Amino acid sequence: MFAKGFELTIWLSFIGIIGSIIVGLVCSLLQYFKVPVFHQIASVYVEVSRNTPLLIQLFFLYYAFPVFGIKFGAELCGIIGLIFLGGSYMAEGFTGGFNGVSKSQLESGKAIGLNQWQLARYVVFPQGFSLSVPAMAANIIFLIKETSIFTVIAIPELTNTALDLIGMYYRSNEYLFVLVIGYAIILIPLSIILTLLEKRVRYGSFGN
Amino acid sequence: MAEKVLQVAHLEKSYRKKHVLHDINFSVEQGEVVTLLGPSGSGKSTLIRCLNGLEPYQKGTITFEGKKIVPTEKNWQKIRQKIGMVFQSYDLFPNLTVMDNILLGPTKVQKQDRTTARSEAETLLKSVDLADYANVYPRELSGGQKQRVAIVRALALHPDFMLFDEVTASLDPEMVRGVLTIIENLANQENMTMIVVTHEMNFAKQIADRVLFLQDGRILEQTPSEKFFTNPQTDRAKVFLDSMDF
Amino acid sequence: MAEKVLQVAHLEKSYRKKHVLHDINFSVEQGEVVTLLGPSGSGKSTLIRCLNGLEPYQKGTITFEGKKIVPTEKNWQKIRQKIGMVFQSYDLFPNLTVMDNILLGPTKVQKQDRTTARSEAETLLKSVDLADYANVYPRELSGGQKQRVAIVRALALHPDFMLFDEVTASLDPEMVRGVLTIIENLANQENMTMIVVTHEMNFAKQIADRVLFLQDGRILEQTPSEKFFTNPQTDRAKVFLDSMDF
Amino acid sequence: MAHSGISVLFEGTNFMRLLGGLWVTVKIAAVALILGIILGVVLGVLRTFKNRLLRAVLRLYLEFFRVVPTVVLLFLFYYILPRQMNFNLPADQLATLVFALWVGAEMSDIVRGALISVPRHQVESGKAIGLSRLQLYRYVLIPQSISLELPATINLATRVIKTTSILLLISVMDVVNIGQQIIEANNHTYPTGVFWVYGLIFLFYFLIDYPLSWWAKRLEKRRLERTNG
Amino acid sequence: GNSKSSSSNNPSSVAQIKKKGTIRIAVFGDLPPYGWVNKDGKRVGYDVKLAHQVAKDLGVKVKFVQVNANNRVDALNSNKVDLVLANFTVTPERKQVISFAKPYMKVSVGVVSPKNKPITKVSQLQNKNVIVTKGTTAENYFTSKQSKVKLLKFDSKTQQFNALKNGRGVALADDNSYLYAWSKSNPKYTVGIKSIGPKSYIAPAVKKSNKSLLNWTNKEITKLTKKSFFVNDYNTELKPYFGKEVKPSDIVLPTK
Ligand SMILES: Nc1ncnc2c1ncn2[C@@H]1O[C@H](COP(=O)(O)OP(=O)(O)OP(=O)(O)O)[C@@H](O)[C@H]1O
Ligand SMILES: Nc1ncnc2c1ncn2[C@@H]1O[C@H](COP(=O)(O)OP(=O)(O)OP(=O)(O)O)[C@@H](O)[C@H]1O
Ligand SMILES: [Mg+2]
Ligand SMILES: [Mg+2]
Repeated sequence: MFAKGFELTIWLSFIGIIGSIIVGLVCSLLQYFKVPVFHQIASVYVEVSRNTPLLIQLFFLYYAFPVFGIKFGAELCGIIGLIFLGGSYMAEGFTGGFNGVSKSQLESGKAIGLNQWQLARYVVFPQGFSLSVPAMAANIIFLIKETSIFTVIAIPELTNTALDLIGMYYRSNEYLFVLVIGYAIILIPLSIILTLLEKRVRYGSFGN
Repeated sequence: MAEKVLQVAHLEKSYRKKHVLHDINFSVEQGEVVTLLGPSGSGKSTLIRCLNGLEPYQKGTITFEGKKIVPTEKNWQKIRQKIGMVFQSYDLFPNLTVMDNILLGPTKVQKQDRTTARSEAETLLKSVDLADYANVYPRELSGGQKQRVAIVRALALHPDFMLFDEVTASLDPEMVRGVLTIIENLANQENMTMIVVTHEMNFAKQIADRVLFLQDGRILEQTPSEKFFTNPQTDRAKVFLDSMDF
Repeated sequence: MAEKVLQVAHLEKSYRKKHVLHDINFSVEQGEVVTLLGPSGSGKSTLIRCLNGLEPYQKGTITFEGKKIVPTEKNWQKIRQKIGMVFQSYDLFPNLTVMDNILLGPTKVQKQDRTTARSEAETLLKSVDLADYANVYPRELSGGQKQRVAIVRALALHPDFMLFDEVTASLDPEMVRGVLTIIENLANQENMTMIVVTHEMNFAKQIADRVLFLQDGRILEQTPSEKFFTNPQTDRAKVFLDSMDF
Repeated sequence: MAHSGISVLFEGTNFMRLLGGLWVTVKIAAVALILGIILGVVLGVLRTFKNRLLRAVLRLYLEFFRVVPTVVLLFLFYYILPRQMNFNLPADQLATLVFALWVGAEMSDIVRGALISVPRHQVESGKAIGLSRLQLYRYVLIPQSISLELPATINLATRVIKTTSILLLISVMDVVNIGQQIIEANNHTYPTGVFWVYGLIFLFYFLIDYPLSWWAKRLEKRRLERTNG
Repeated sequence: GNSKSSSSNNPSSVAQIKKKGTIRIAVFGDLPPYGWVNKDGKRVGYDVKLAHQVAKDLGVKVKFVQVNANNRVDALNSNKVDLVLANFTVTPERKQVISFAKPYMKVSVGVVSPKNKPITKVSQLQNKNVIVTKGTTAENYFTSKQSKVKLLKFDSKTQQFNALKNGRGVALADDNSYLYAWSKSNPKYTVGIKSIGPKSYIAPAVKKSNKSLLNWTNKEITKLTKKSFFVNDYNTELKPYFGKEVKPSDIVLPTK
């Protein structure tokens, strides 16, 4: 049972993270290029999503939406919820990266005649992405941990499985221990990989 | 009379509430080298940045090669290919190699053929003694080397006009000379039209045809170089020159 | 023979694998002004930082006022009250006013009485023409003003010895003179013992009793000032001096 | 259908009860933040010391609270502490404790990050005028790091407030739990009540967190303007 | 706390409870009509009424601790509560970890489903989603006896009933007694399977080592049964919520 929960946690996190990166990227691009109307929509979305708990977002999706005839399966709800939440975090990360590109870099770009698109393509995006890697790493870990909240909509991921087993067999210590180990197995190696990546990216383009 | 490449008339510029340029009027002729001198905060950088469209200005006109510039970002973008600019902070793109830094403008903006552009870039790099550094990233260069690449990057677009803003100010003293020599060559041998902001008085003396002396955002005097350094027209300029050597 | 305030013997220093100071030997007498010259990266800053315990060194000894320094952080902390140091980056504490910057050392470290310390600080501020700036925060000062406050902050501890590391390197040219004048007064009128690192050759000429010329972490020559500037002993120093004016 | 739904909020004492639940939520978050921040500042300072063992231990503490999801932390403390350590607390105090320890861990990282990003030459100028290590922290490092820490701390606060929503899992009578009671008690009279109750809770969280996020962003922007300008 | 002497090591002994003047009782908060919170914010229901009576007879105040089905055991073992009165079904597995007093109610697992797609036989459930709450006898029954049925497992009663209304499963399995009540207030649903699996009993539960409270509770249940407390409780708390198909004898144990 734990193996299944483990697999499901990884799988849902994976889709959620990929989706969040895509949504985040789209939002930050809409904001960067100030696409009329859409960039305001993106800003509202980011604020709503960042300032409300995933748990309530999920309750809404899972329990309240069907009252109006909109119904998704539990896993789909989980993924939508995670992407809804993660998208805004990723968007903030990318936007932070883009804004972090120094003014003097933008000016040297302009000085050699780059237009707005070229400036974005050759200067802002490559440098901004590297700058946003630390934020992205933090977000990835954050999102994986947030999948533990899926337990409230009956998705049998790690936490749900552990709580279920505790409810049936009453061996809390053992199951909780396995649960912590489960998250450690996913997150510790990931955290190490991301730290290394972060270092490489930083030295790669900005080391002096 | 030689052709006027650049004319500035009644230029006024404020940052929010701070008025930093007052009624600036001057022009630059083909092949002329103008140096902009003045105390810190007098508006030299601001003026030179206005000439490249990096700062919006509130009043006045800039005429480049006979055409009055309508100051939209689009227009400026075209003009910037003809007016090269090099800054104090050698801002090479850290994510690109030296060669890619140089080729970005010619190939992406001017759509030049990549092989021709490259061979030309190599010639330019050789002329600044950096032939071996084409495939290196900026972080591996010294400050003086970076600044020379920045100059090459601007020249690769074949500008008609160059703007230099204190390009040696953040270099180690021993690195300064190499960079200045290159600008000196451009001025004296290639006859490039240019405006140079500098604090190196000896250098200014050697390359300038004319000196514009700025103080508190106003042009206090416009004097031919020989005359300015021996006999400045205003007392303020005299004090300024005195303070420049201990 | 005058008393030796500082003696450095067989000093060796590496940053991880990079050996930057090799067998450094010299001494400074009471009231003597030593200037440290040398190309960028030759180890001037490293050496001067070792003398204040800001960098650990691997071998050799430093003797200050007759006592060999046992290089623990605790010992250095005491000695630093007697050896004042001013850096290139005018590092006032941005969270404190000018007066509080100056008083921090005397009142917190030396536990001097606050009113006496304050009145003395006022005298010092007046001597550098900043009497009106006591209650201002550093961000409101110009670079030259900041650097003068930094000097006052070091002097407020009544050091026996001062170290100056390129204190004018990041100043606007017009600001340089004010700062140098203060150091010159300290040297010539107050007879402060000091080691000065600078790139301003004219200034070095005027204050130095002796020049130490560093190259690649070694002392290439130690020459009395008059002799060094007219007739340096080594070729490398000659080249160096030549490169310093355009 | 919807017209009747919203009145579930005003039936009986429902609205007041939700507000009461919100108060429990806010109280837990606030107390946890205060305790956690104090803890975090101390640990953050300790983490800048050179002592390797100390640093390793504190790092381990941080990583544990980072890696384990808060839900799991709550269960760990809820189930295991009382039995293994004979240490028992009511659910809301326990939640406060867990959150405070978690805040302490996150805060220690924020404080450490801010301390080590105070420019090195500030430390050196401090040393050069003879400041001891304690004085260096007291007069130079801590005051200067505050503007850097503040936005991150506010953001942490918004996260803590959001995370209180999971307290229902350990039976704390927080706003979400009371919401569930109300939904259940009224479910036949107000079939769409679930929408309105969760909607109101959603709004509550947004109303608390949004101003905080906004404040953090503004502080951060000002700080950047000051350092660049 | 530190080590205490072995007699006071049991904080839930009758003596300790009387000394503290409060008994901590675990109840449900979202399970009408057994343990729930009404619109005035008051805890009410069949179990809650029993809890008040128990406290009264002990001569102490009552402090309610709201639990979900899956943390009833741990609430006892982690010393969060002294007594569980949360519709706790007696099972052999549970008996190993806690102690049950004499039962005060009987139940078995029932299955509720929409009237328009009623489930009347267990075989209809094969490979379908059935909603349960974690840690209930219904979950246990289906997990061990009906492995072909897919279970959706929730933490609380609110969540499970909402899930059924949202059509997340074809049916919901739980103790039949709540299903009767729930289906009365949700007339679109019917308890199509009234009883599957073994008949079982609901009883108060205490910590395994807590002999003192166990004995007391046993006596209390016997006494209350004799006094027809449970029939009264049924009539005031349950009857209004049940349909006509339920009789007191389906729920309350006979007075012996
Ligand atoms: N972005 C800005 N916003 C507001 N004021 C500015 C800005 N940039 C410059 N200024 C002000 O405009 C005035 C002119 O500045 P400018 O940088 O043009 O002087 P400068 O002559 O180049 O000085 P320096 O020799 O120090 O480079 C100064 O008072 C400066 O404070
Ligand atoms: N923290 C450090 N880690 C490693 N190497 C260093 C460090 N600081 C300085 N170095 C190296 O030590 C050598 C001496 O540096 P130092 O700063 O002392 O030179 P300097 O003479 O003061 O130069 P400048 O005139 O540029 O200030 C250089 O090669 C430098 O790269
Ligand atoms: Mg300037
Ligand atoms: Mg140096």
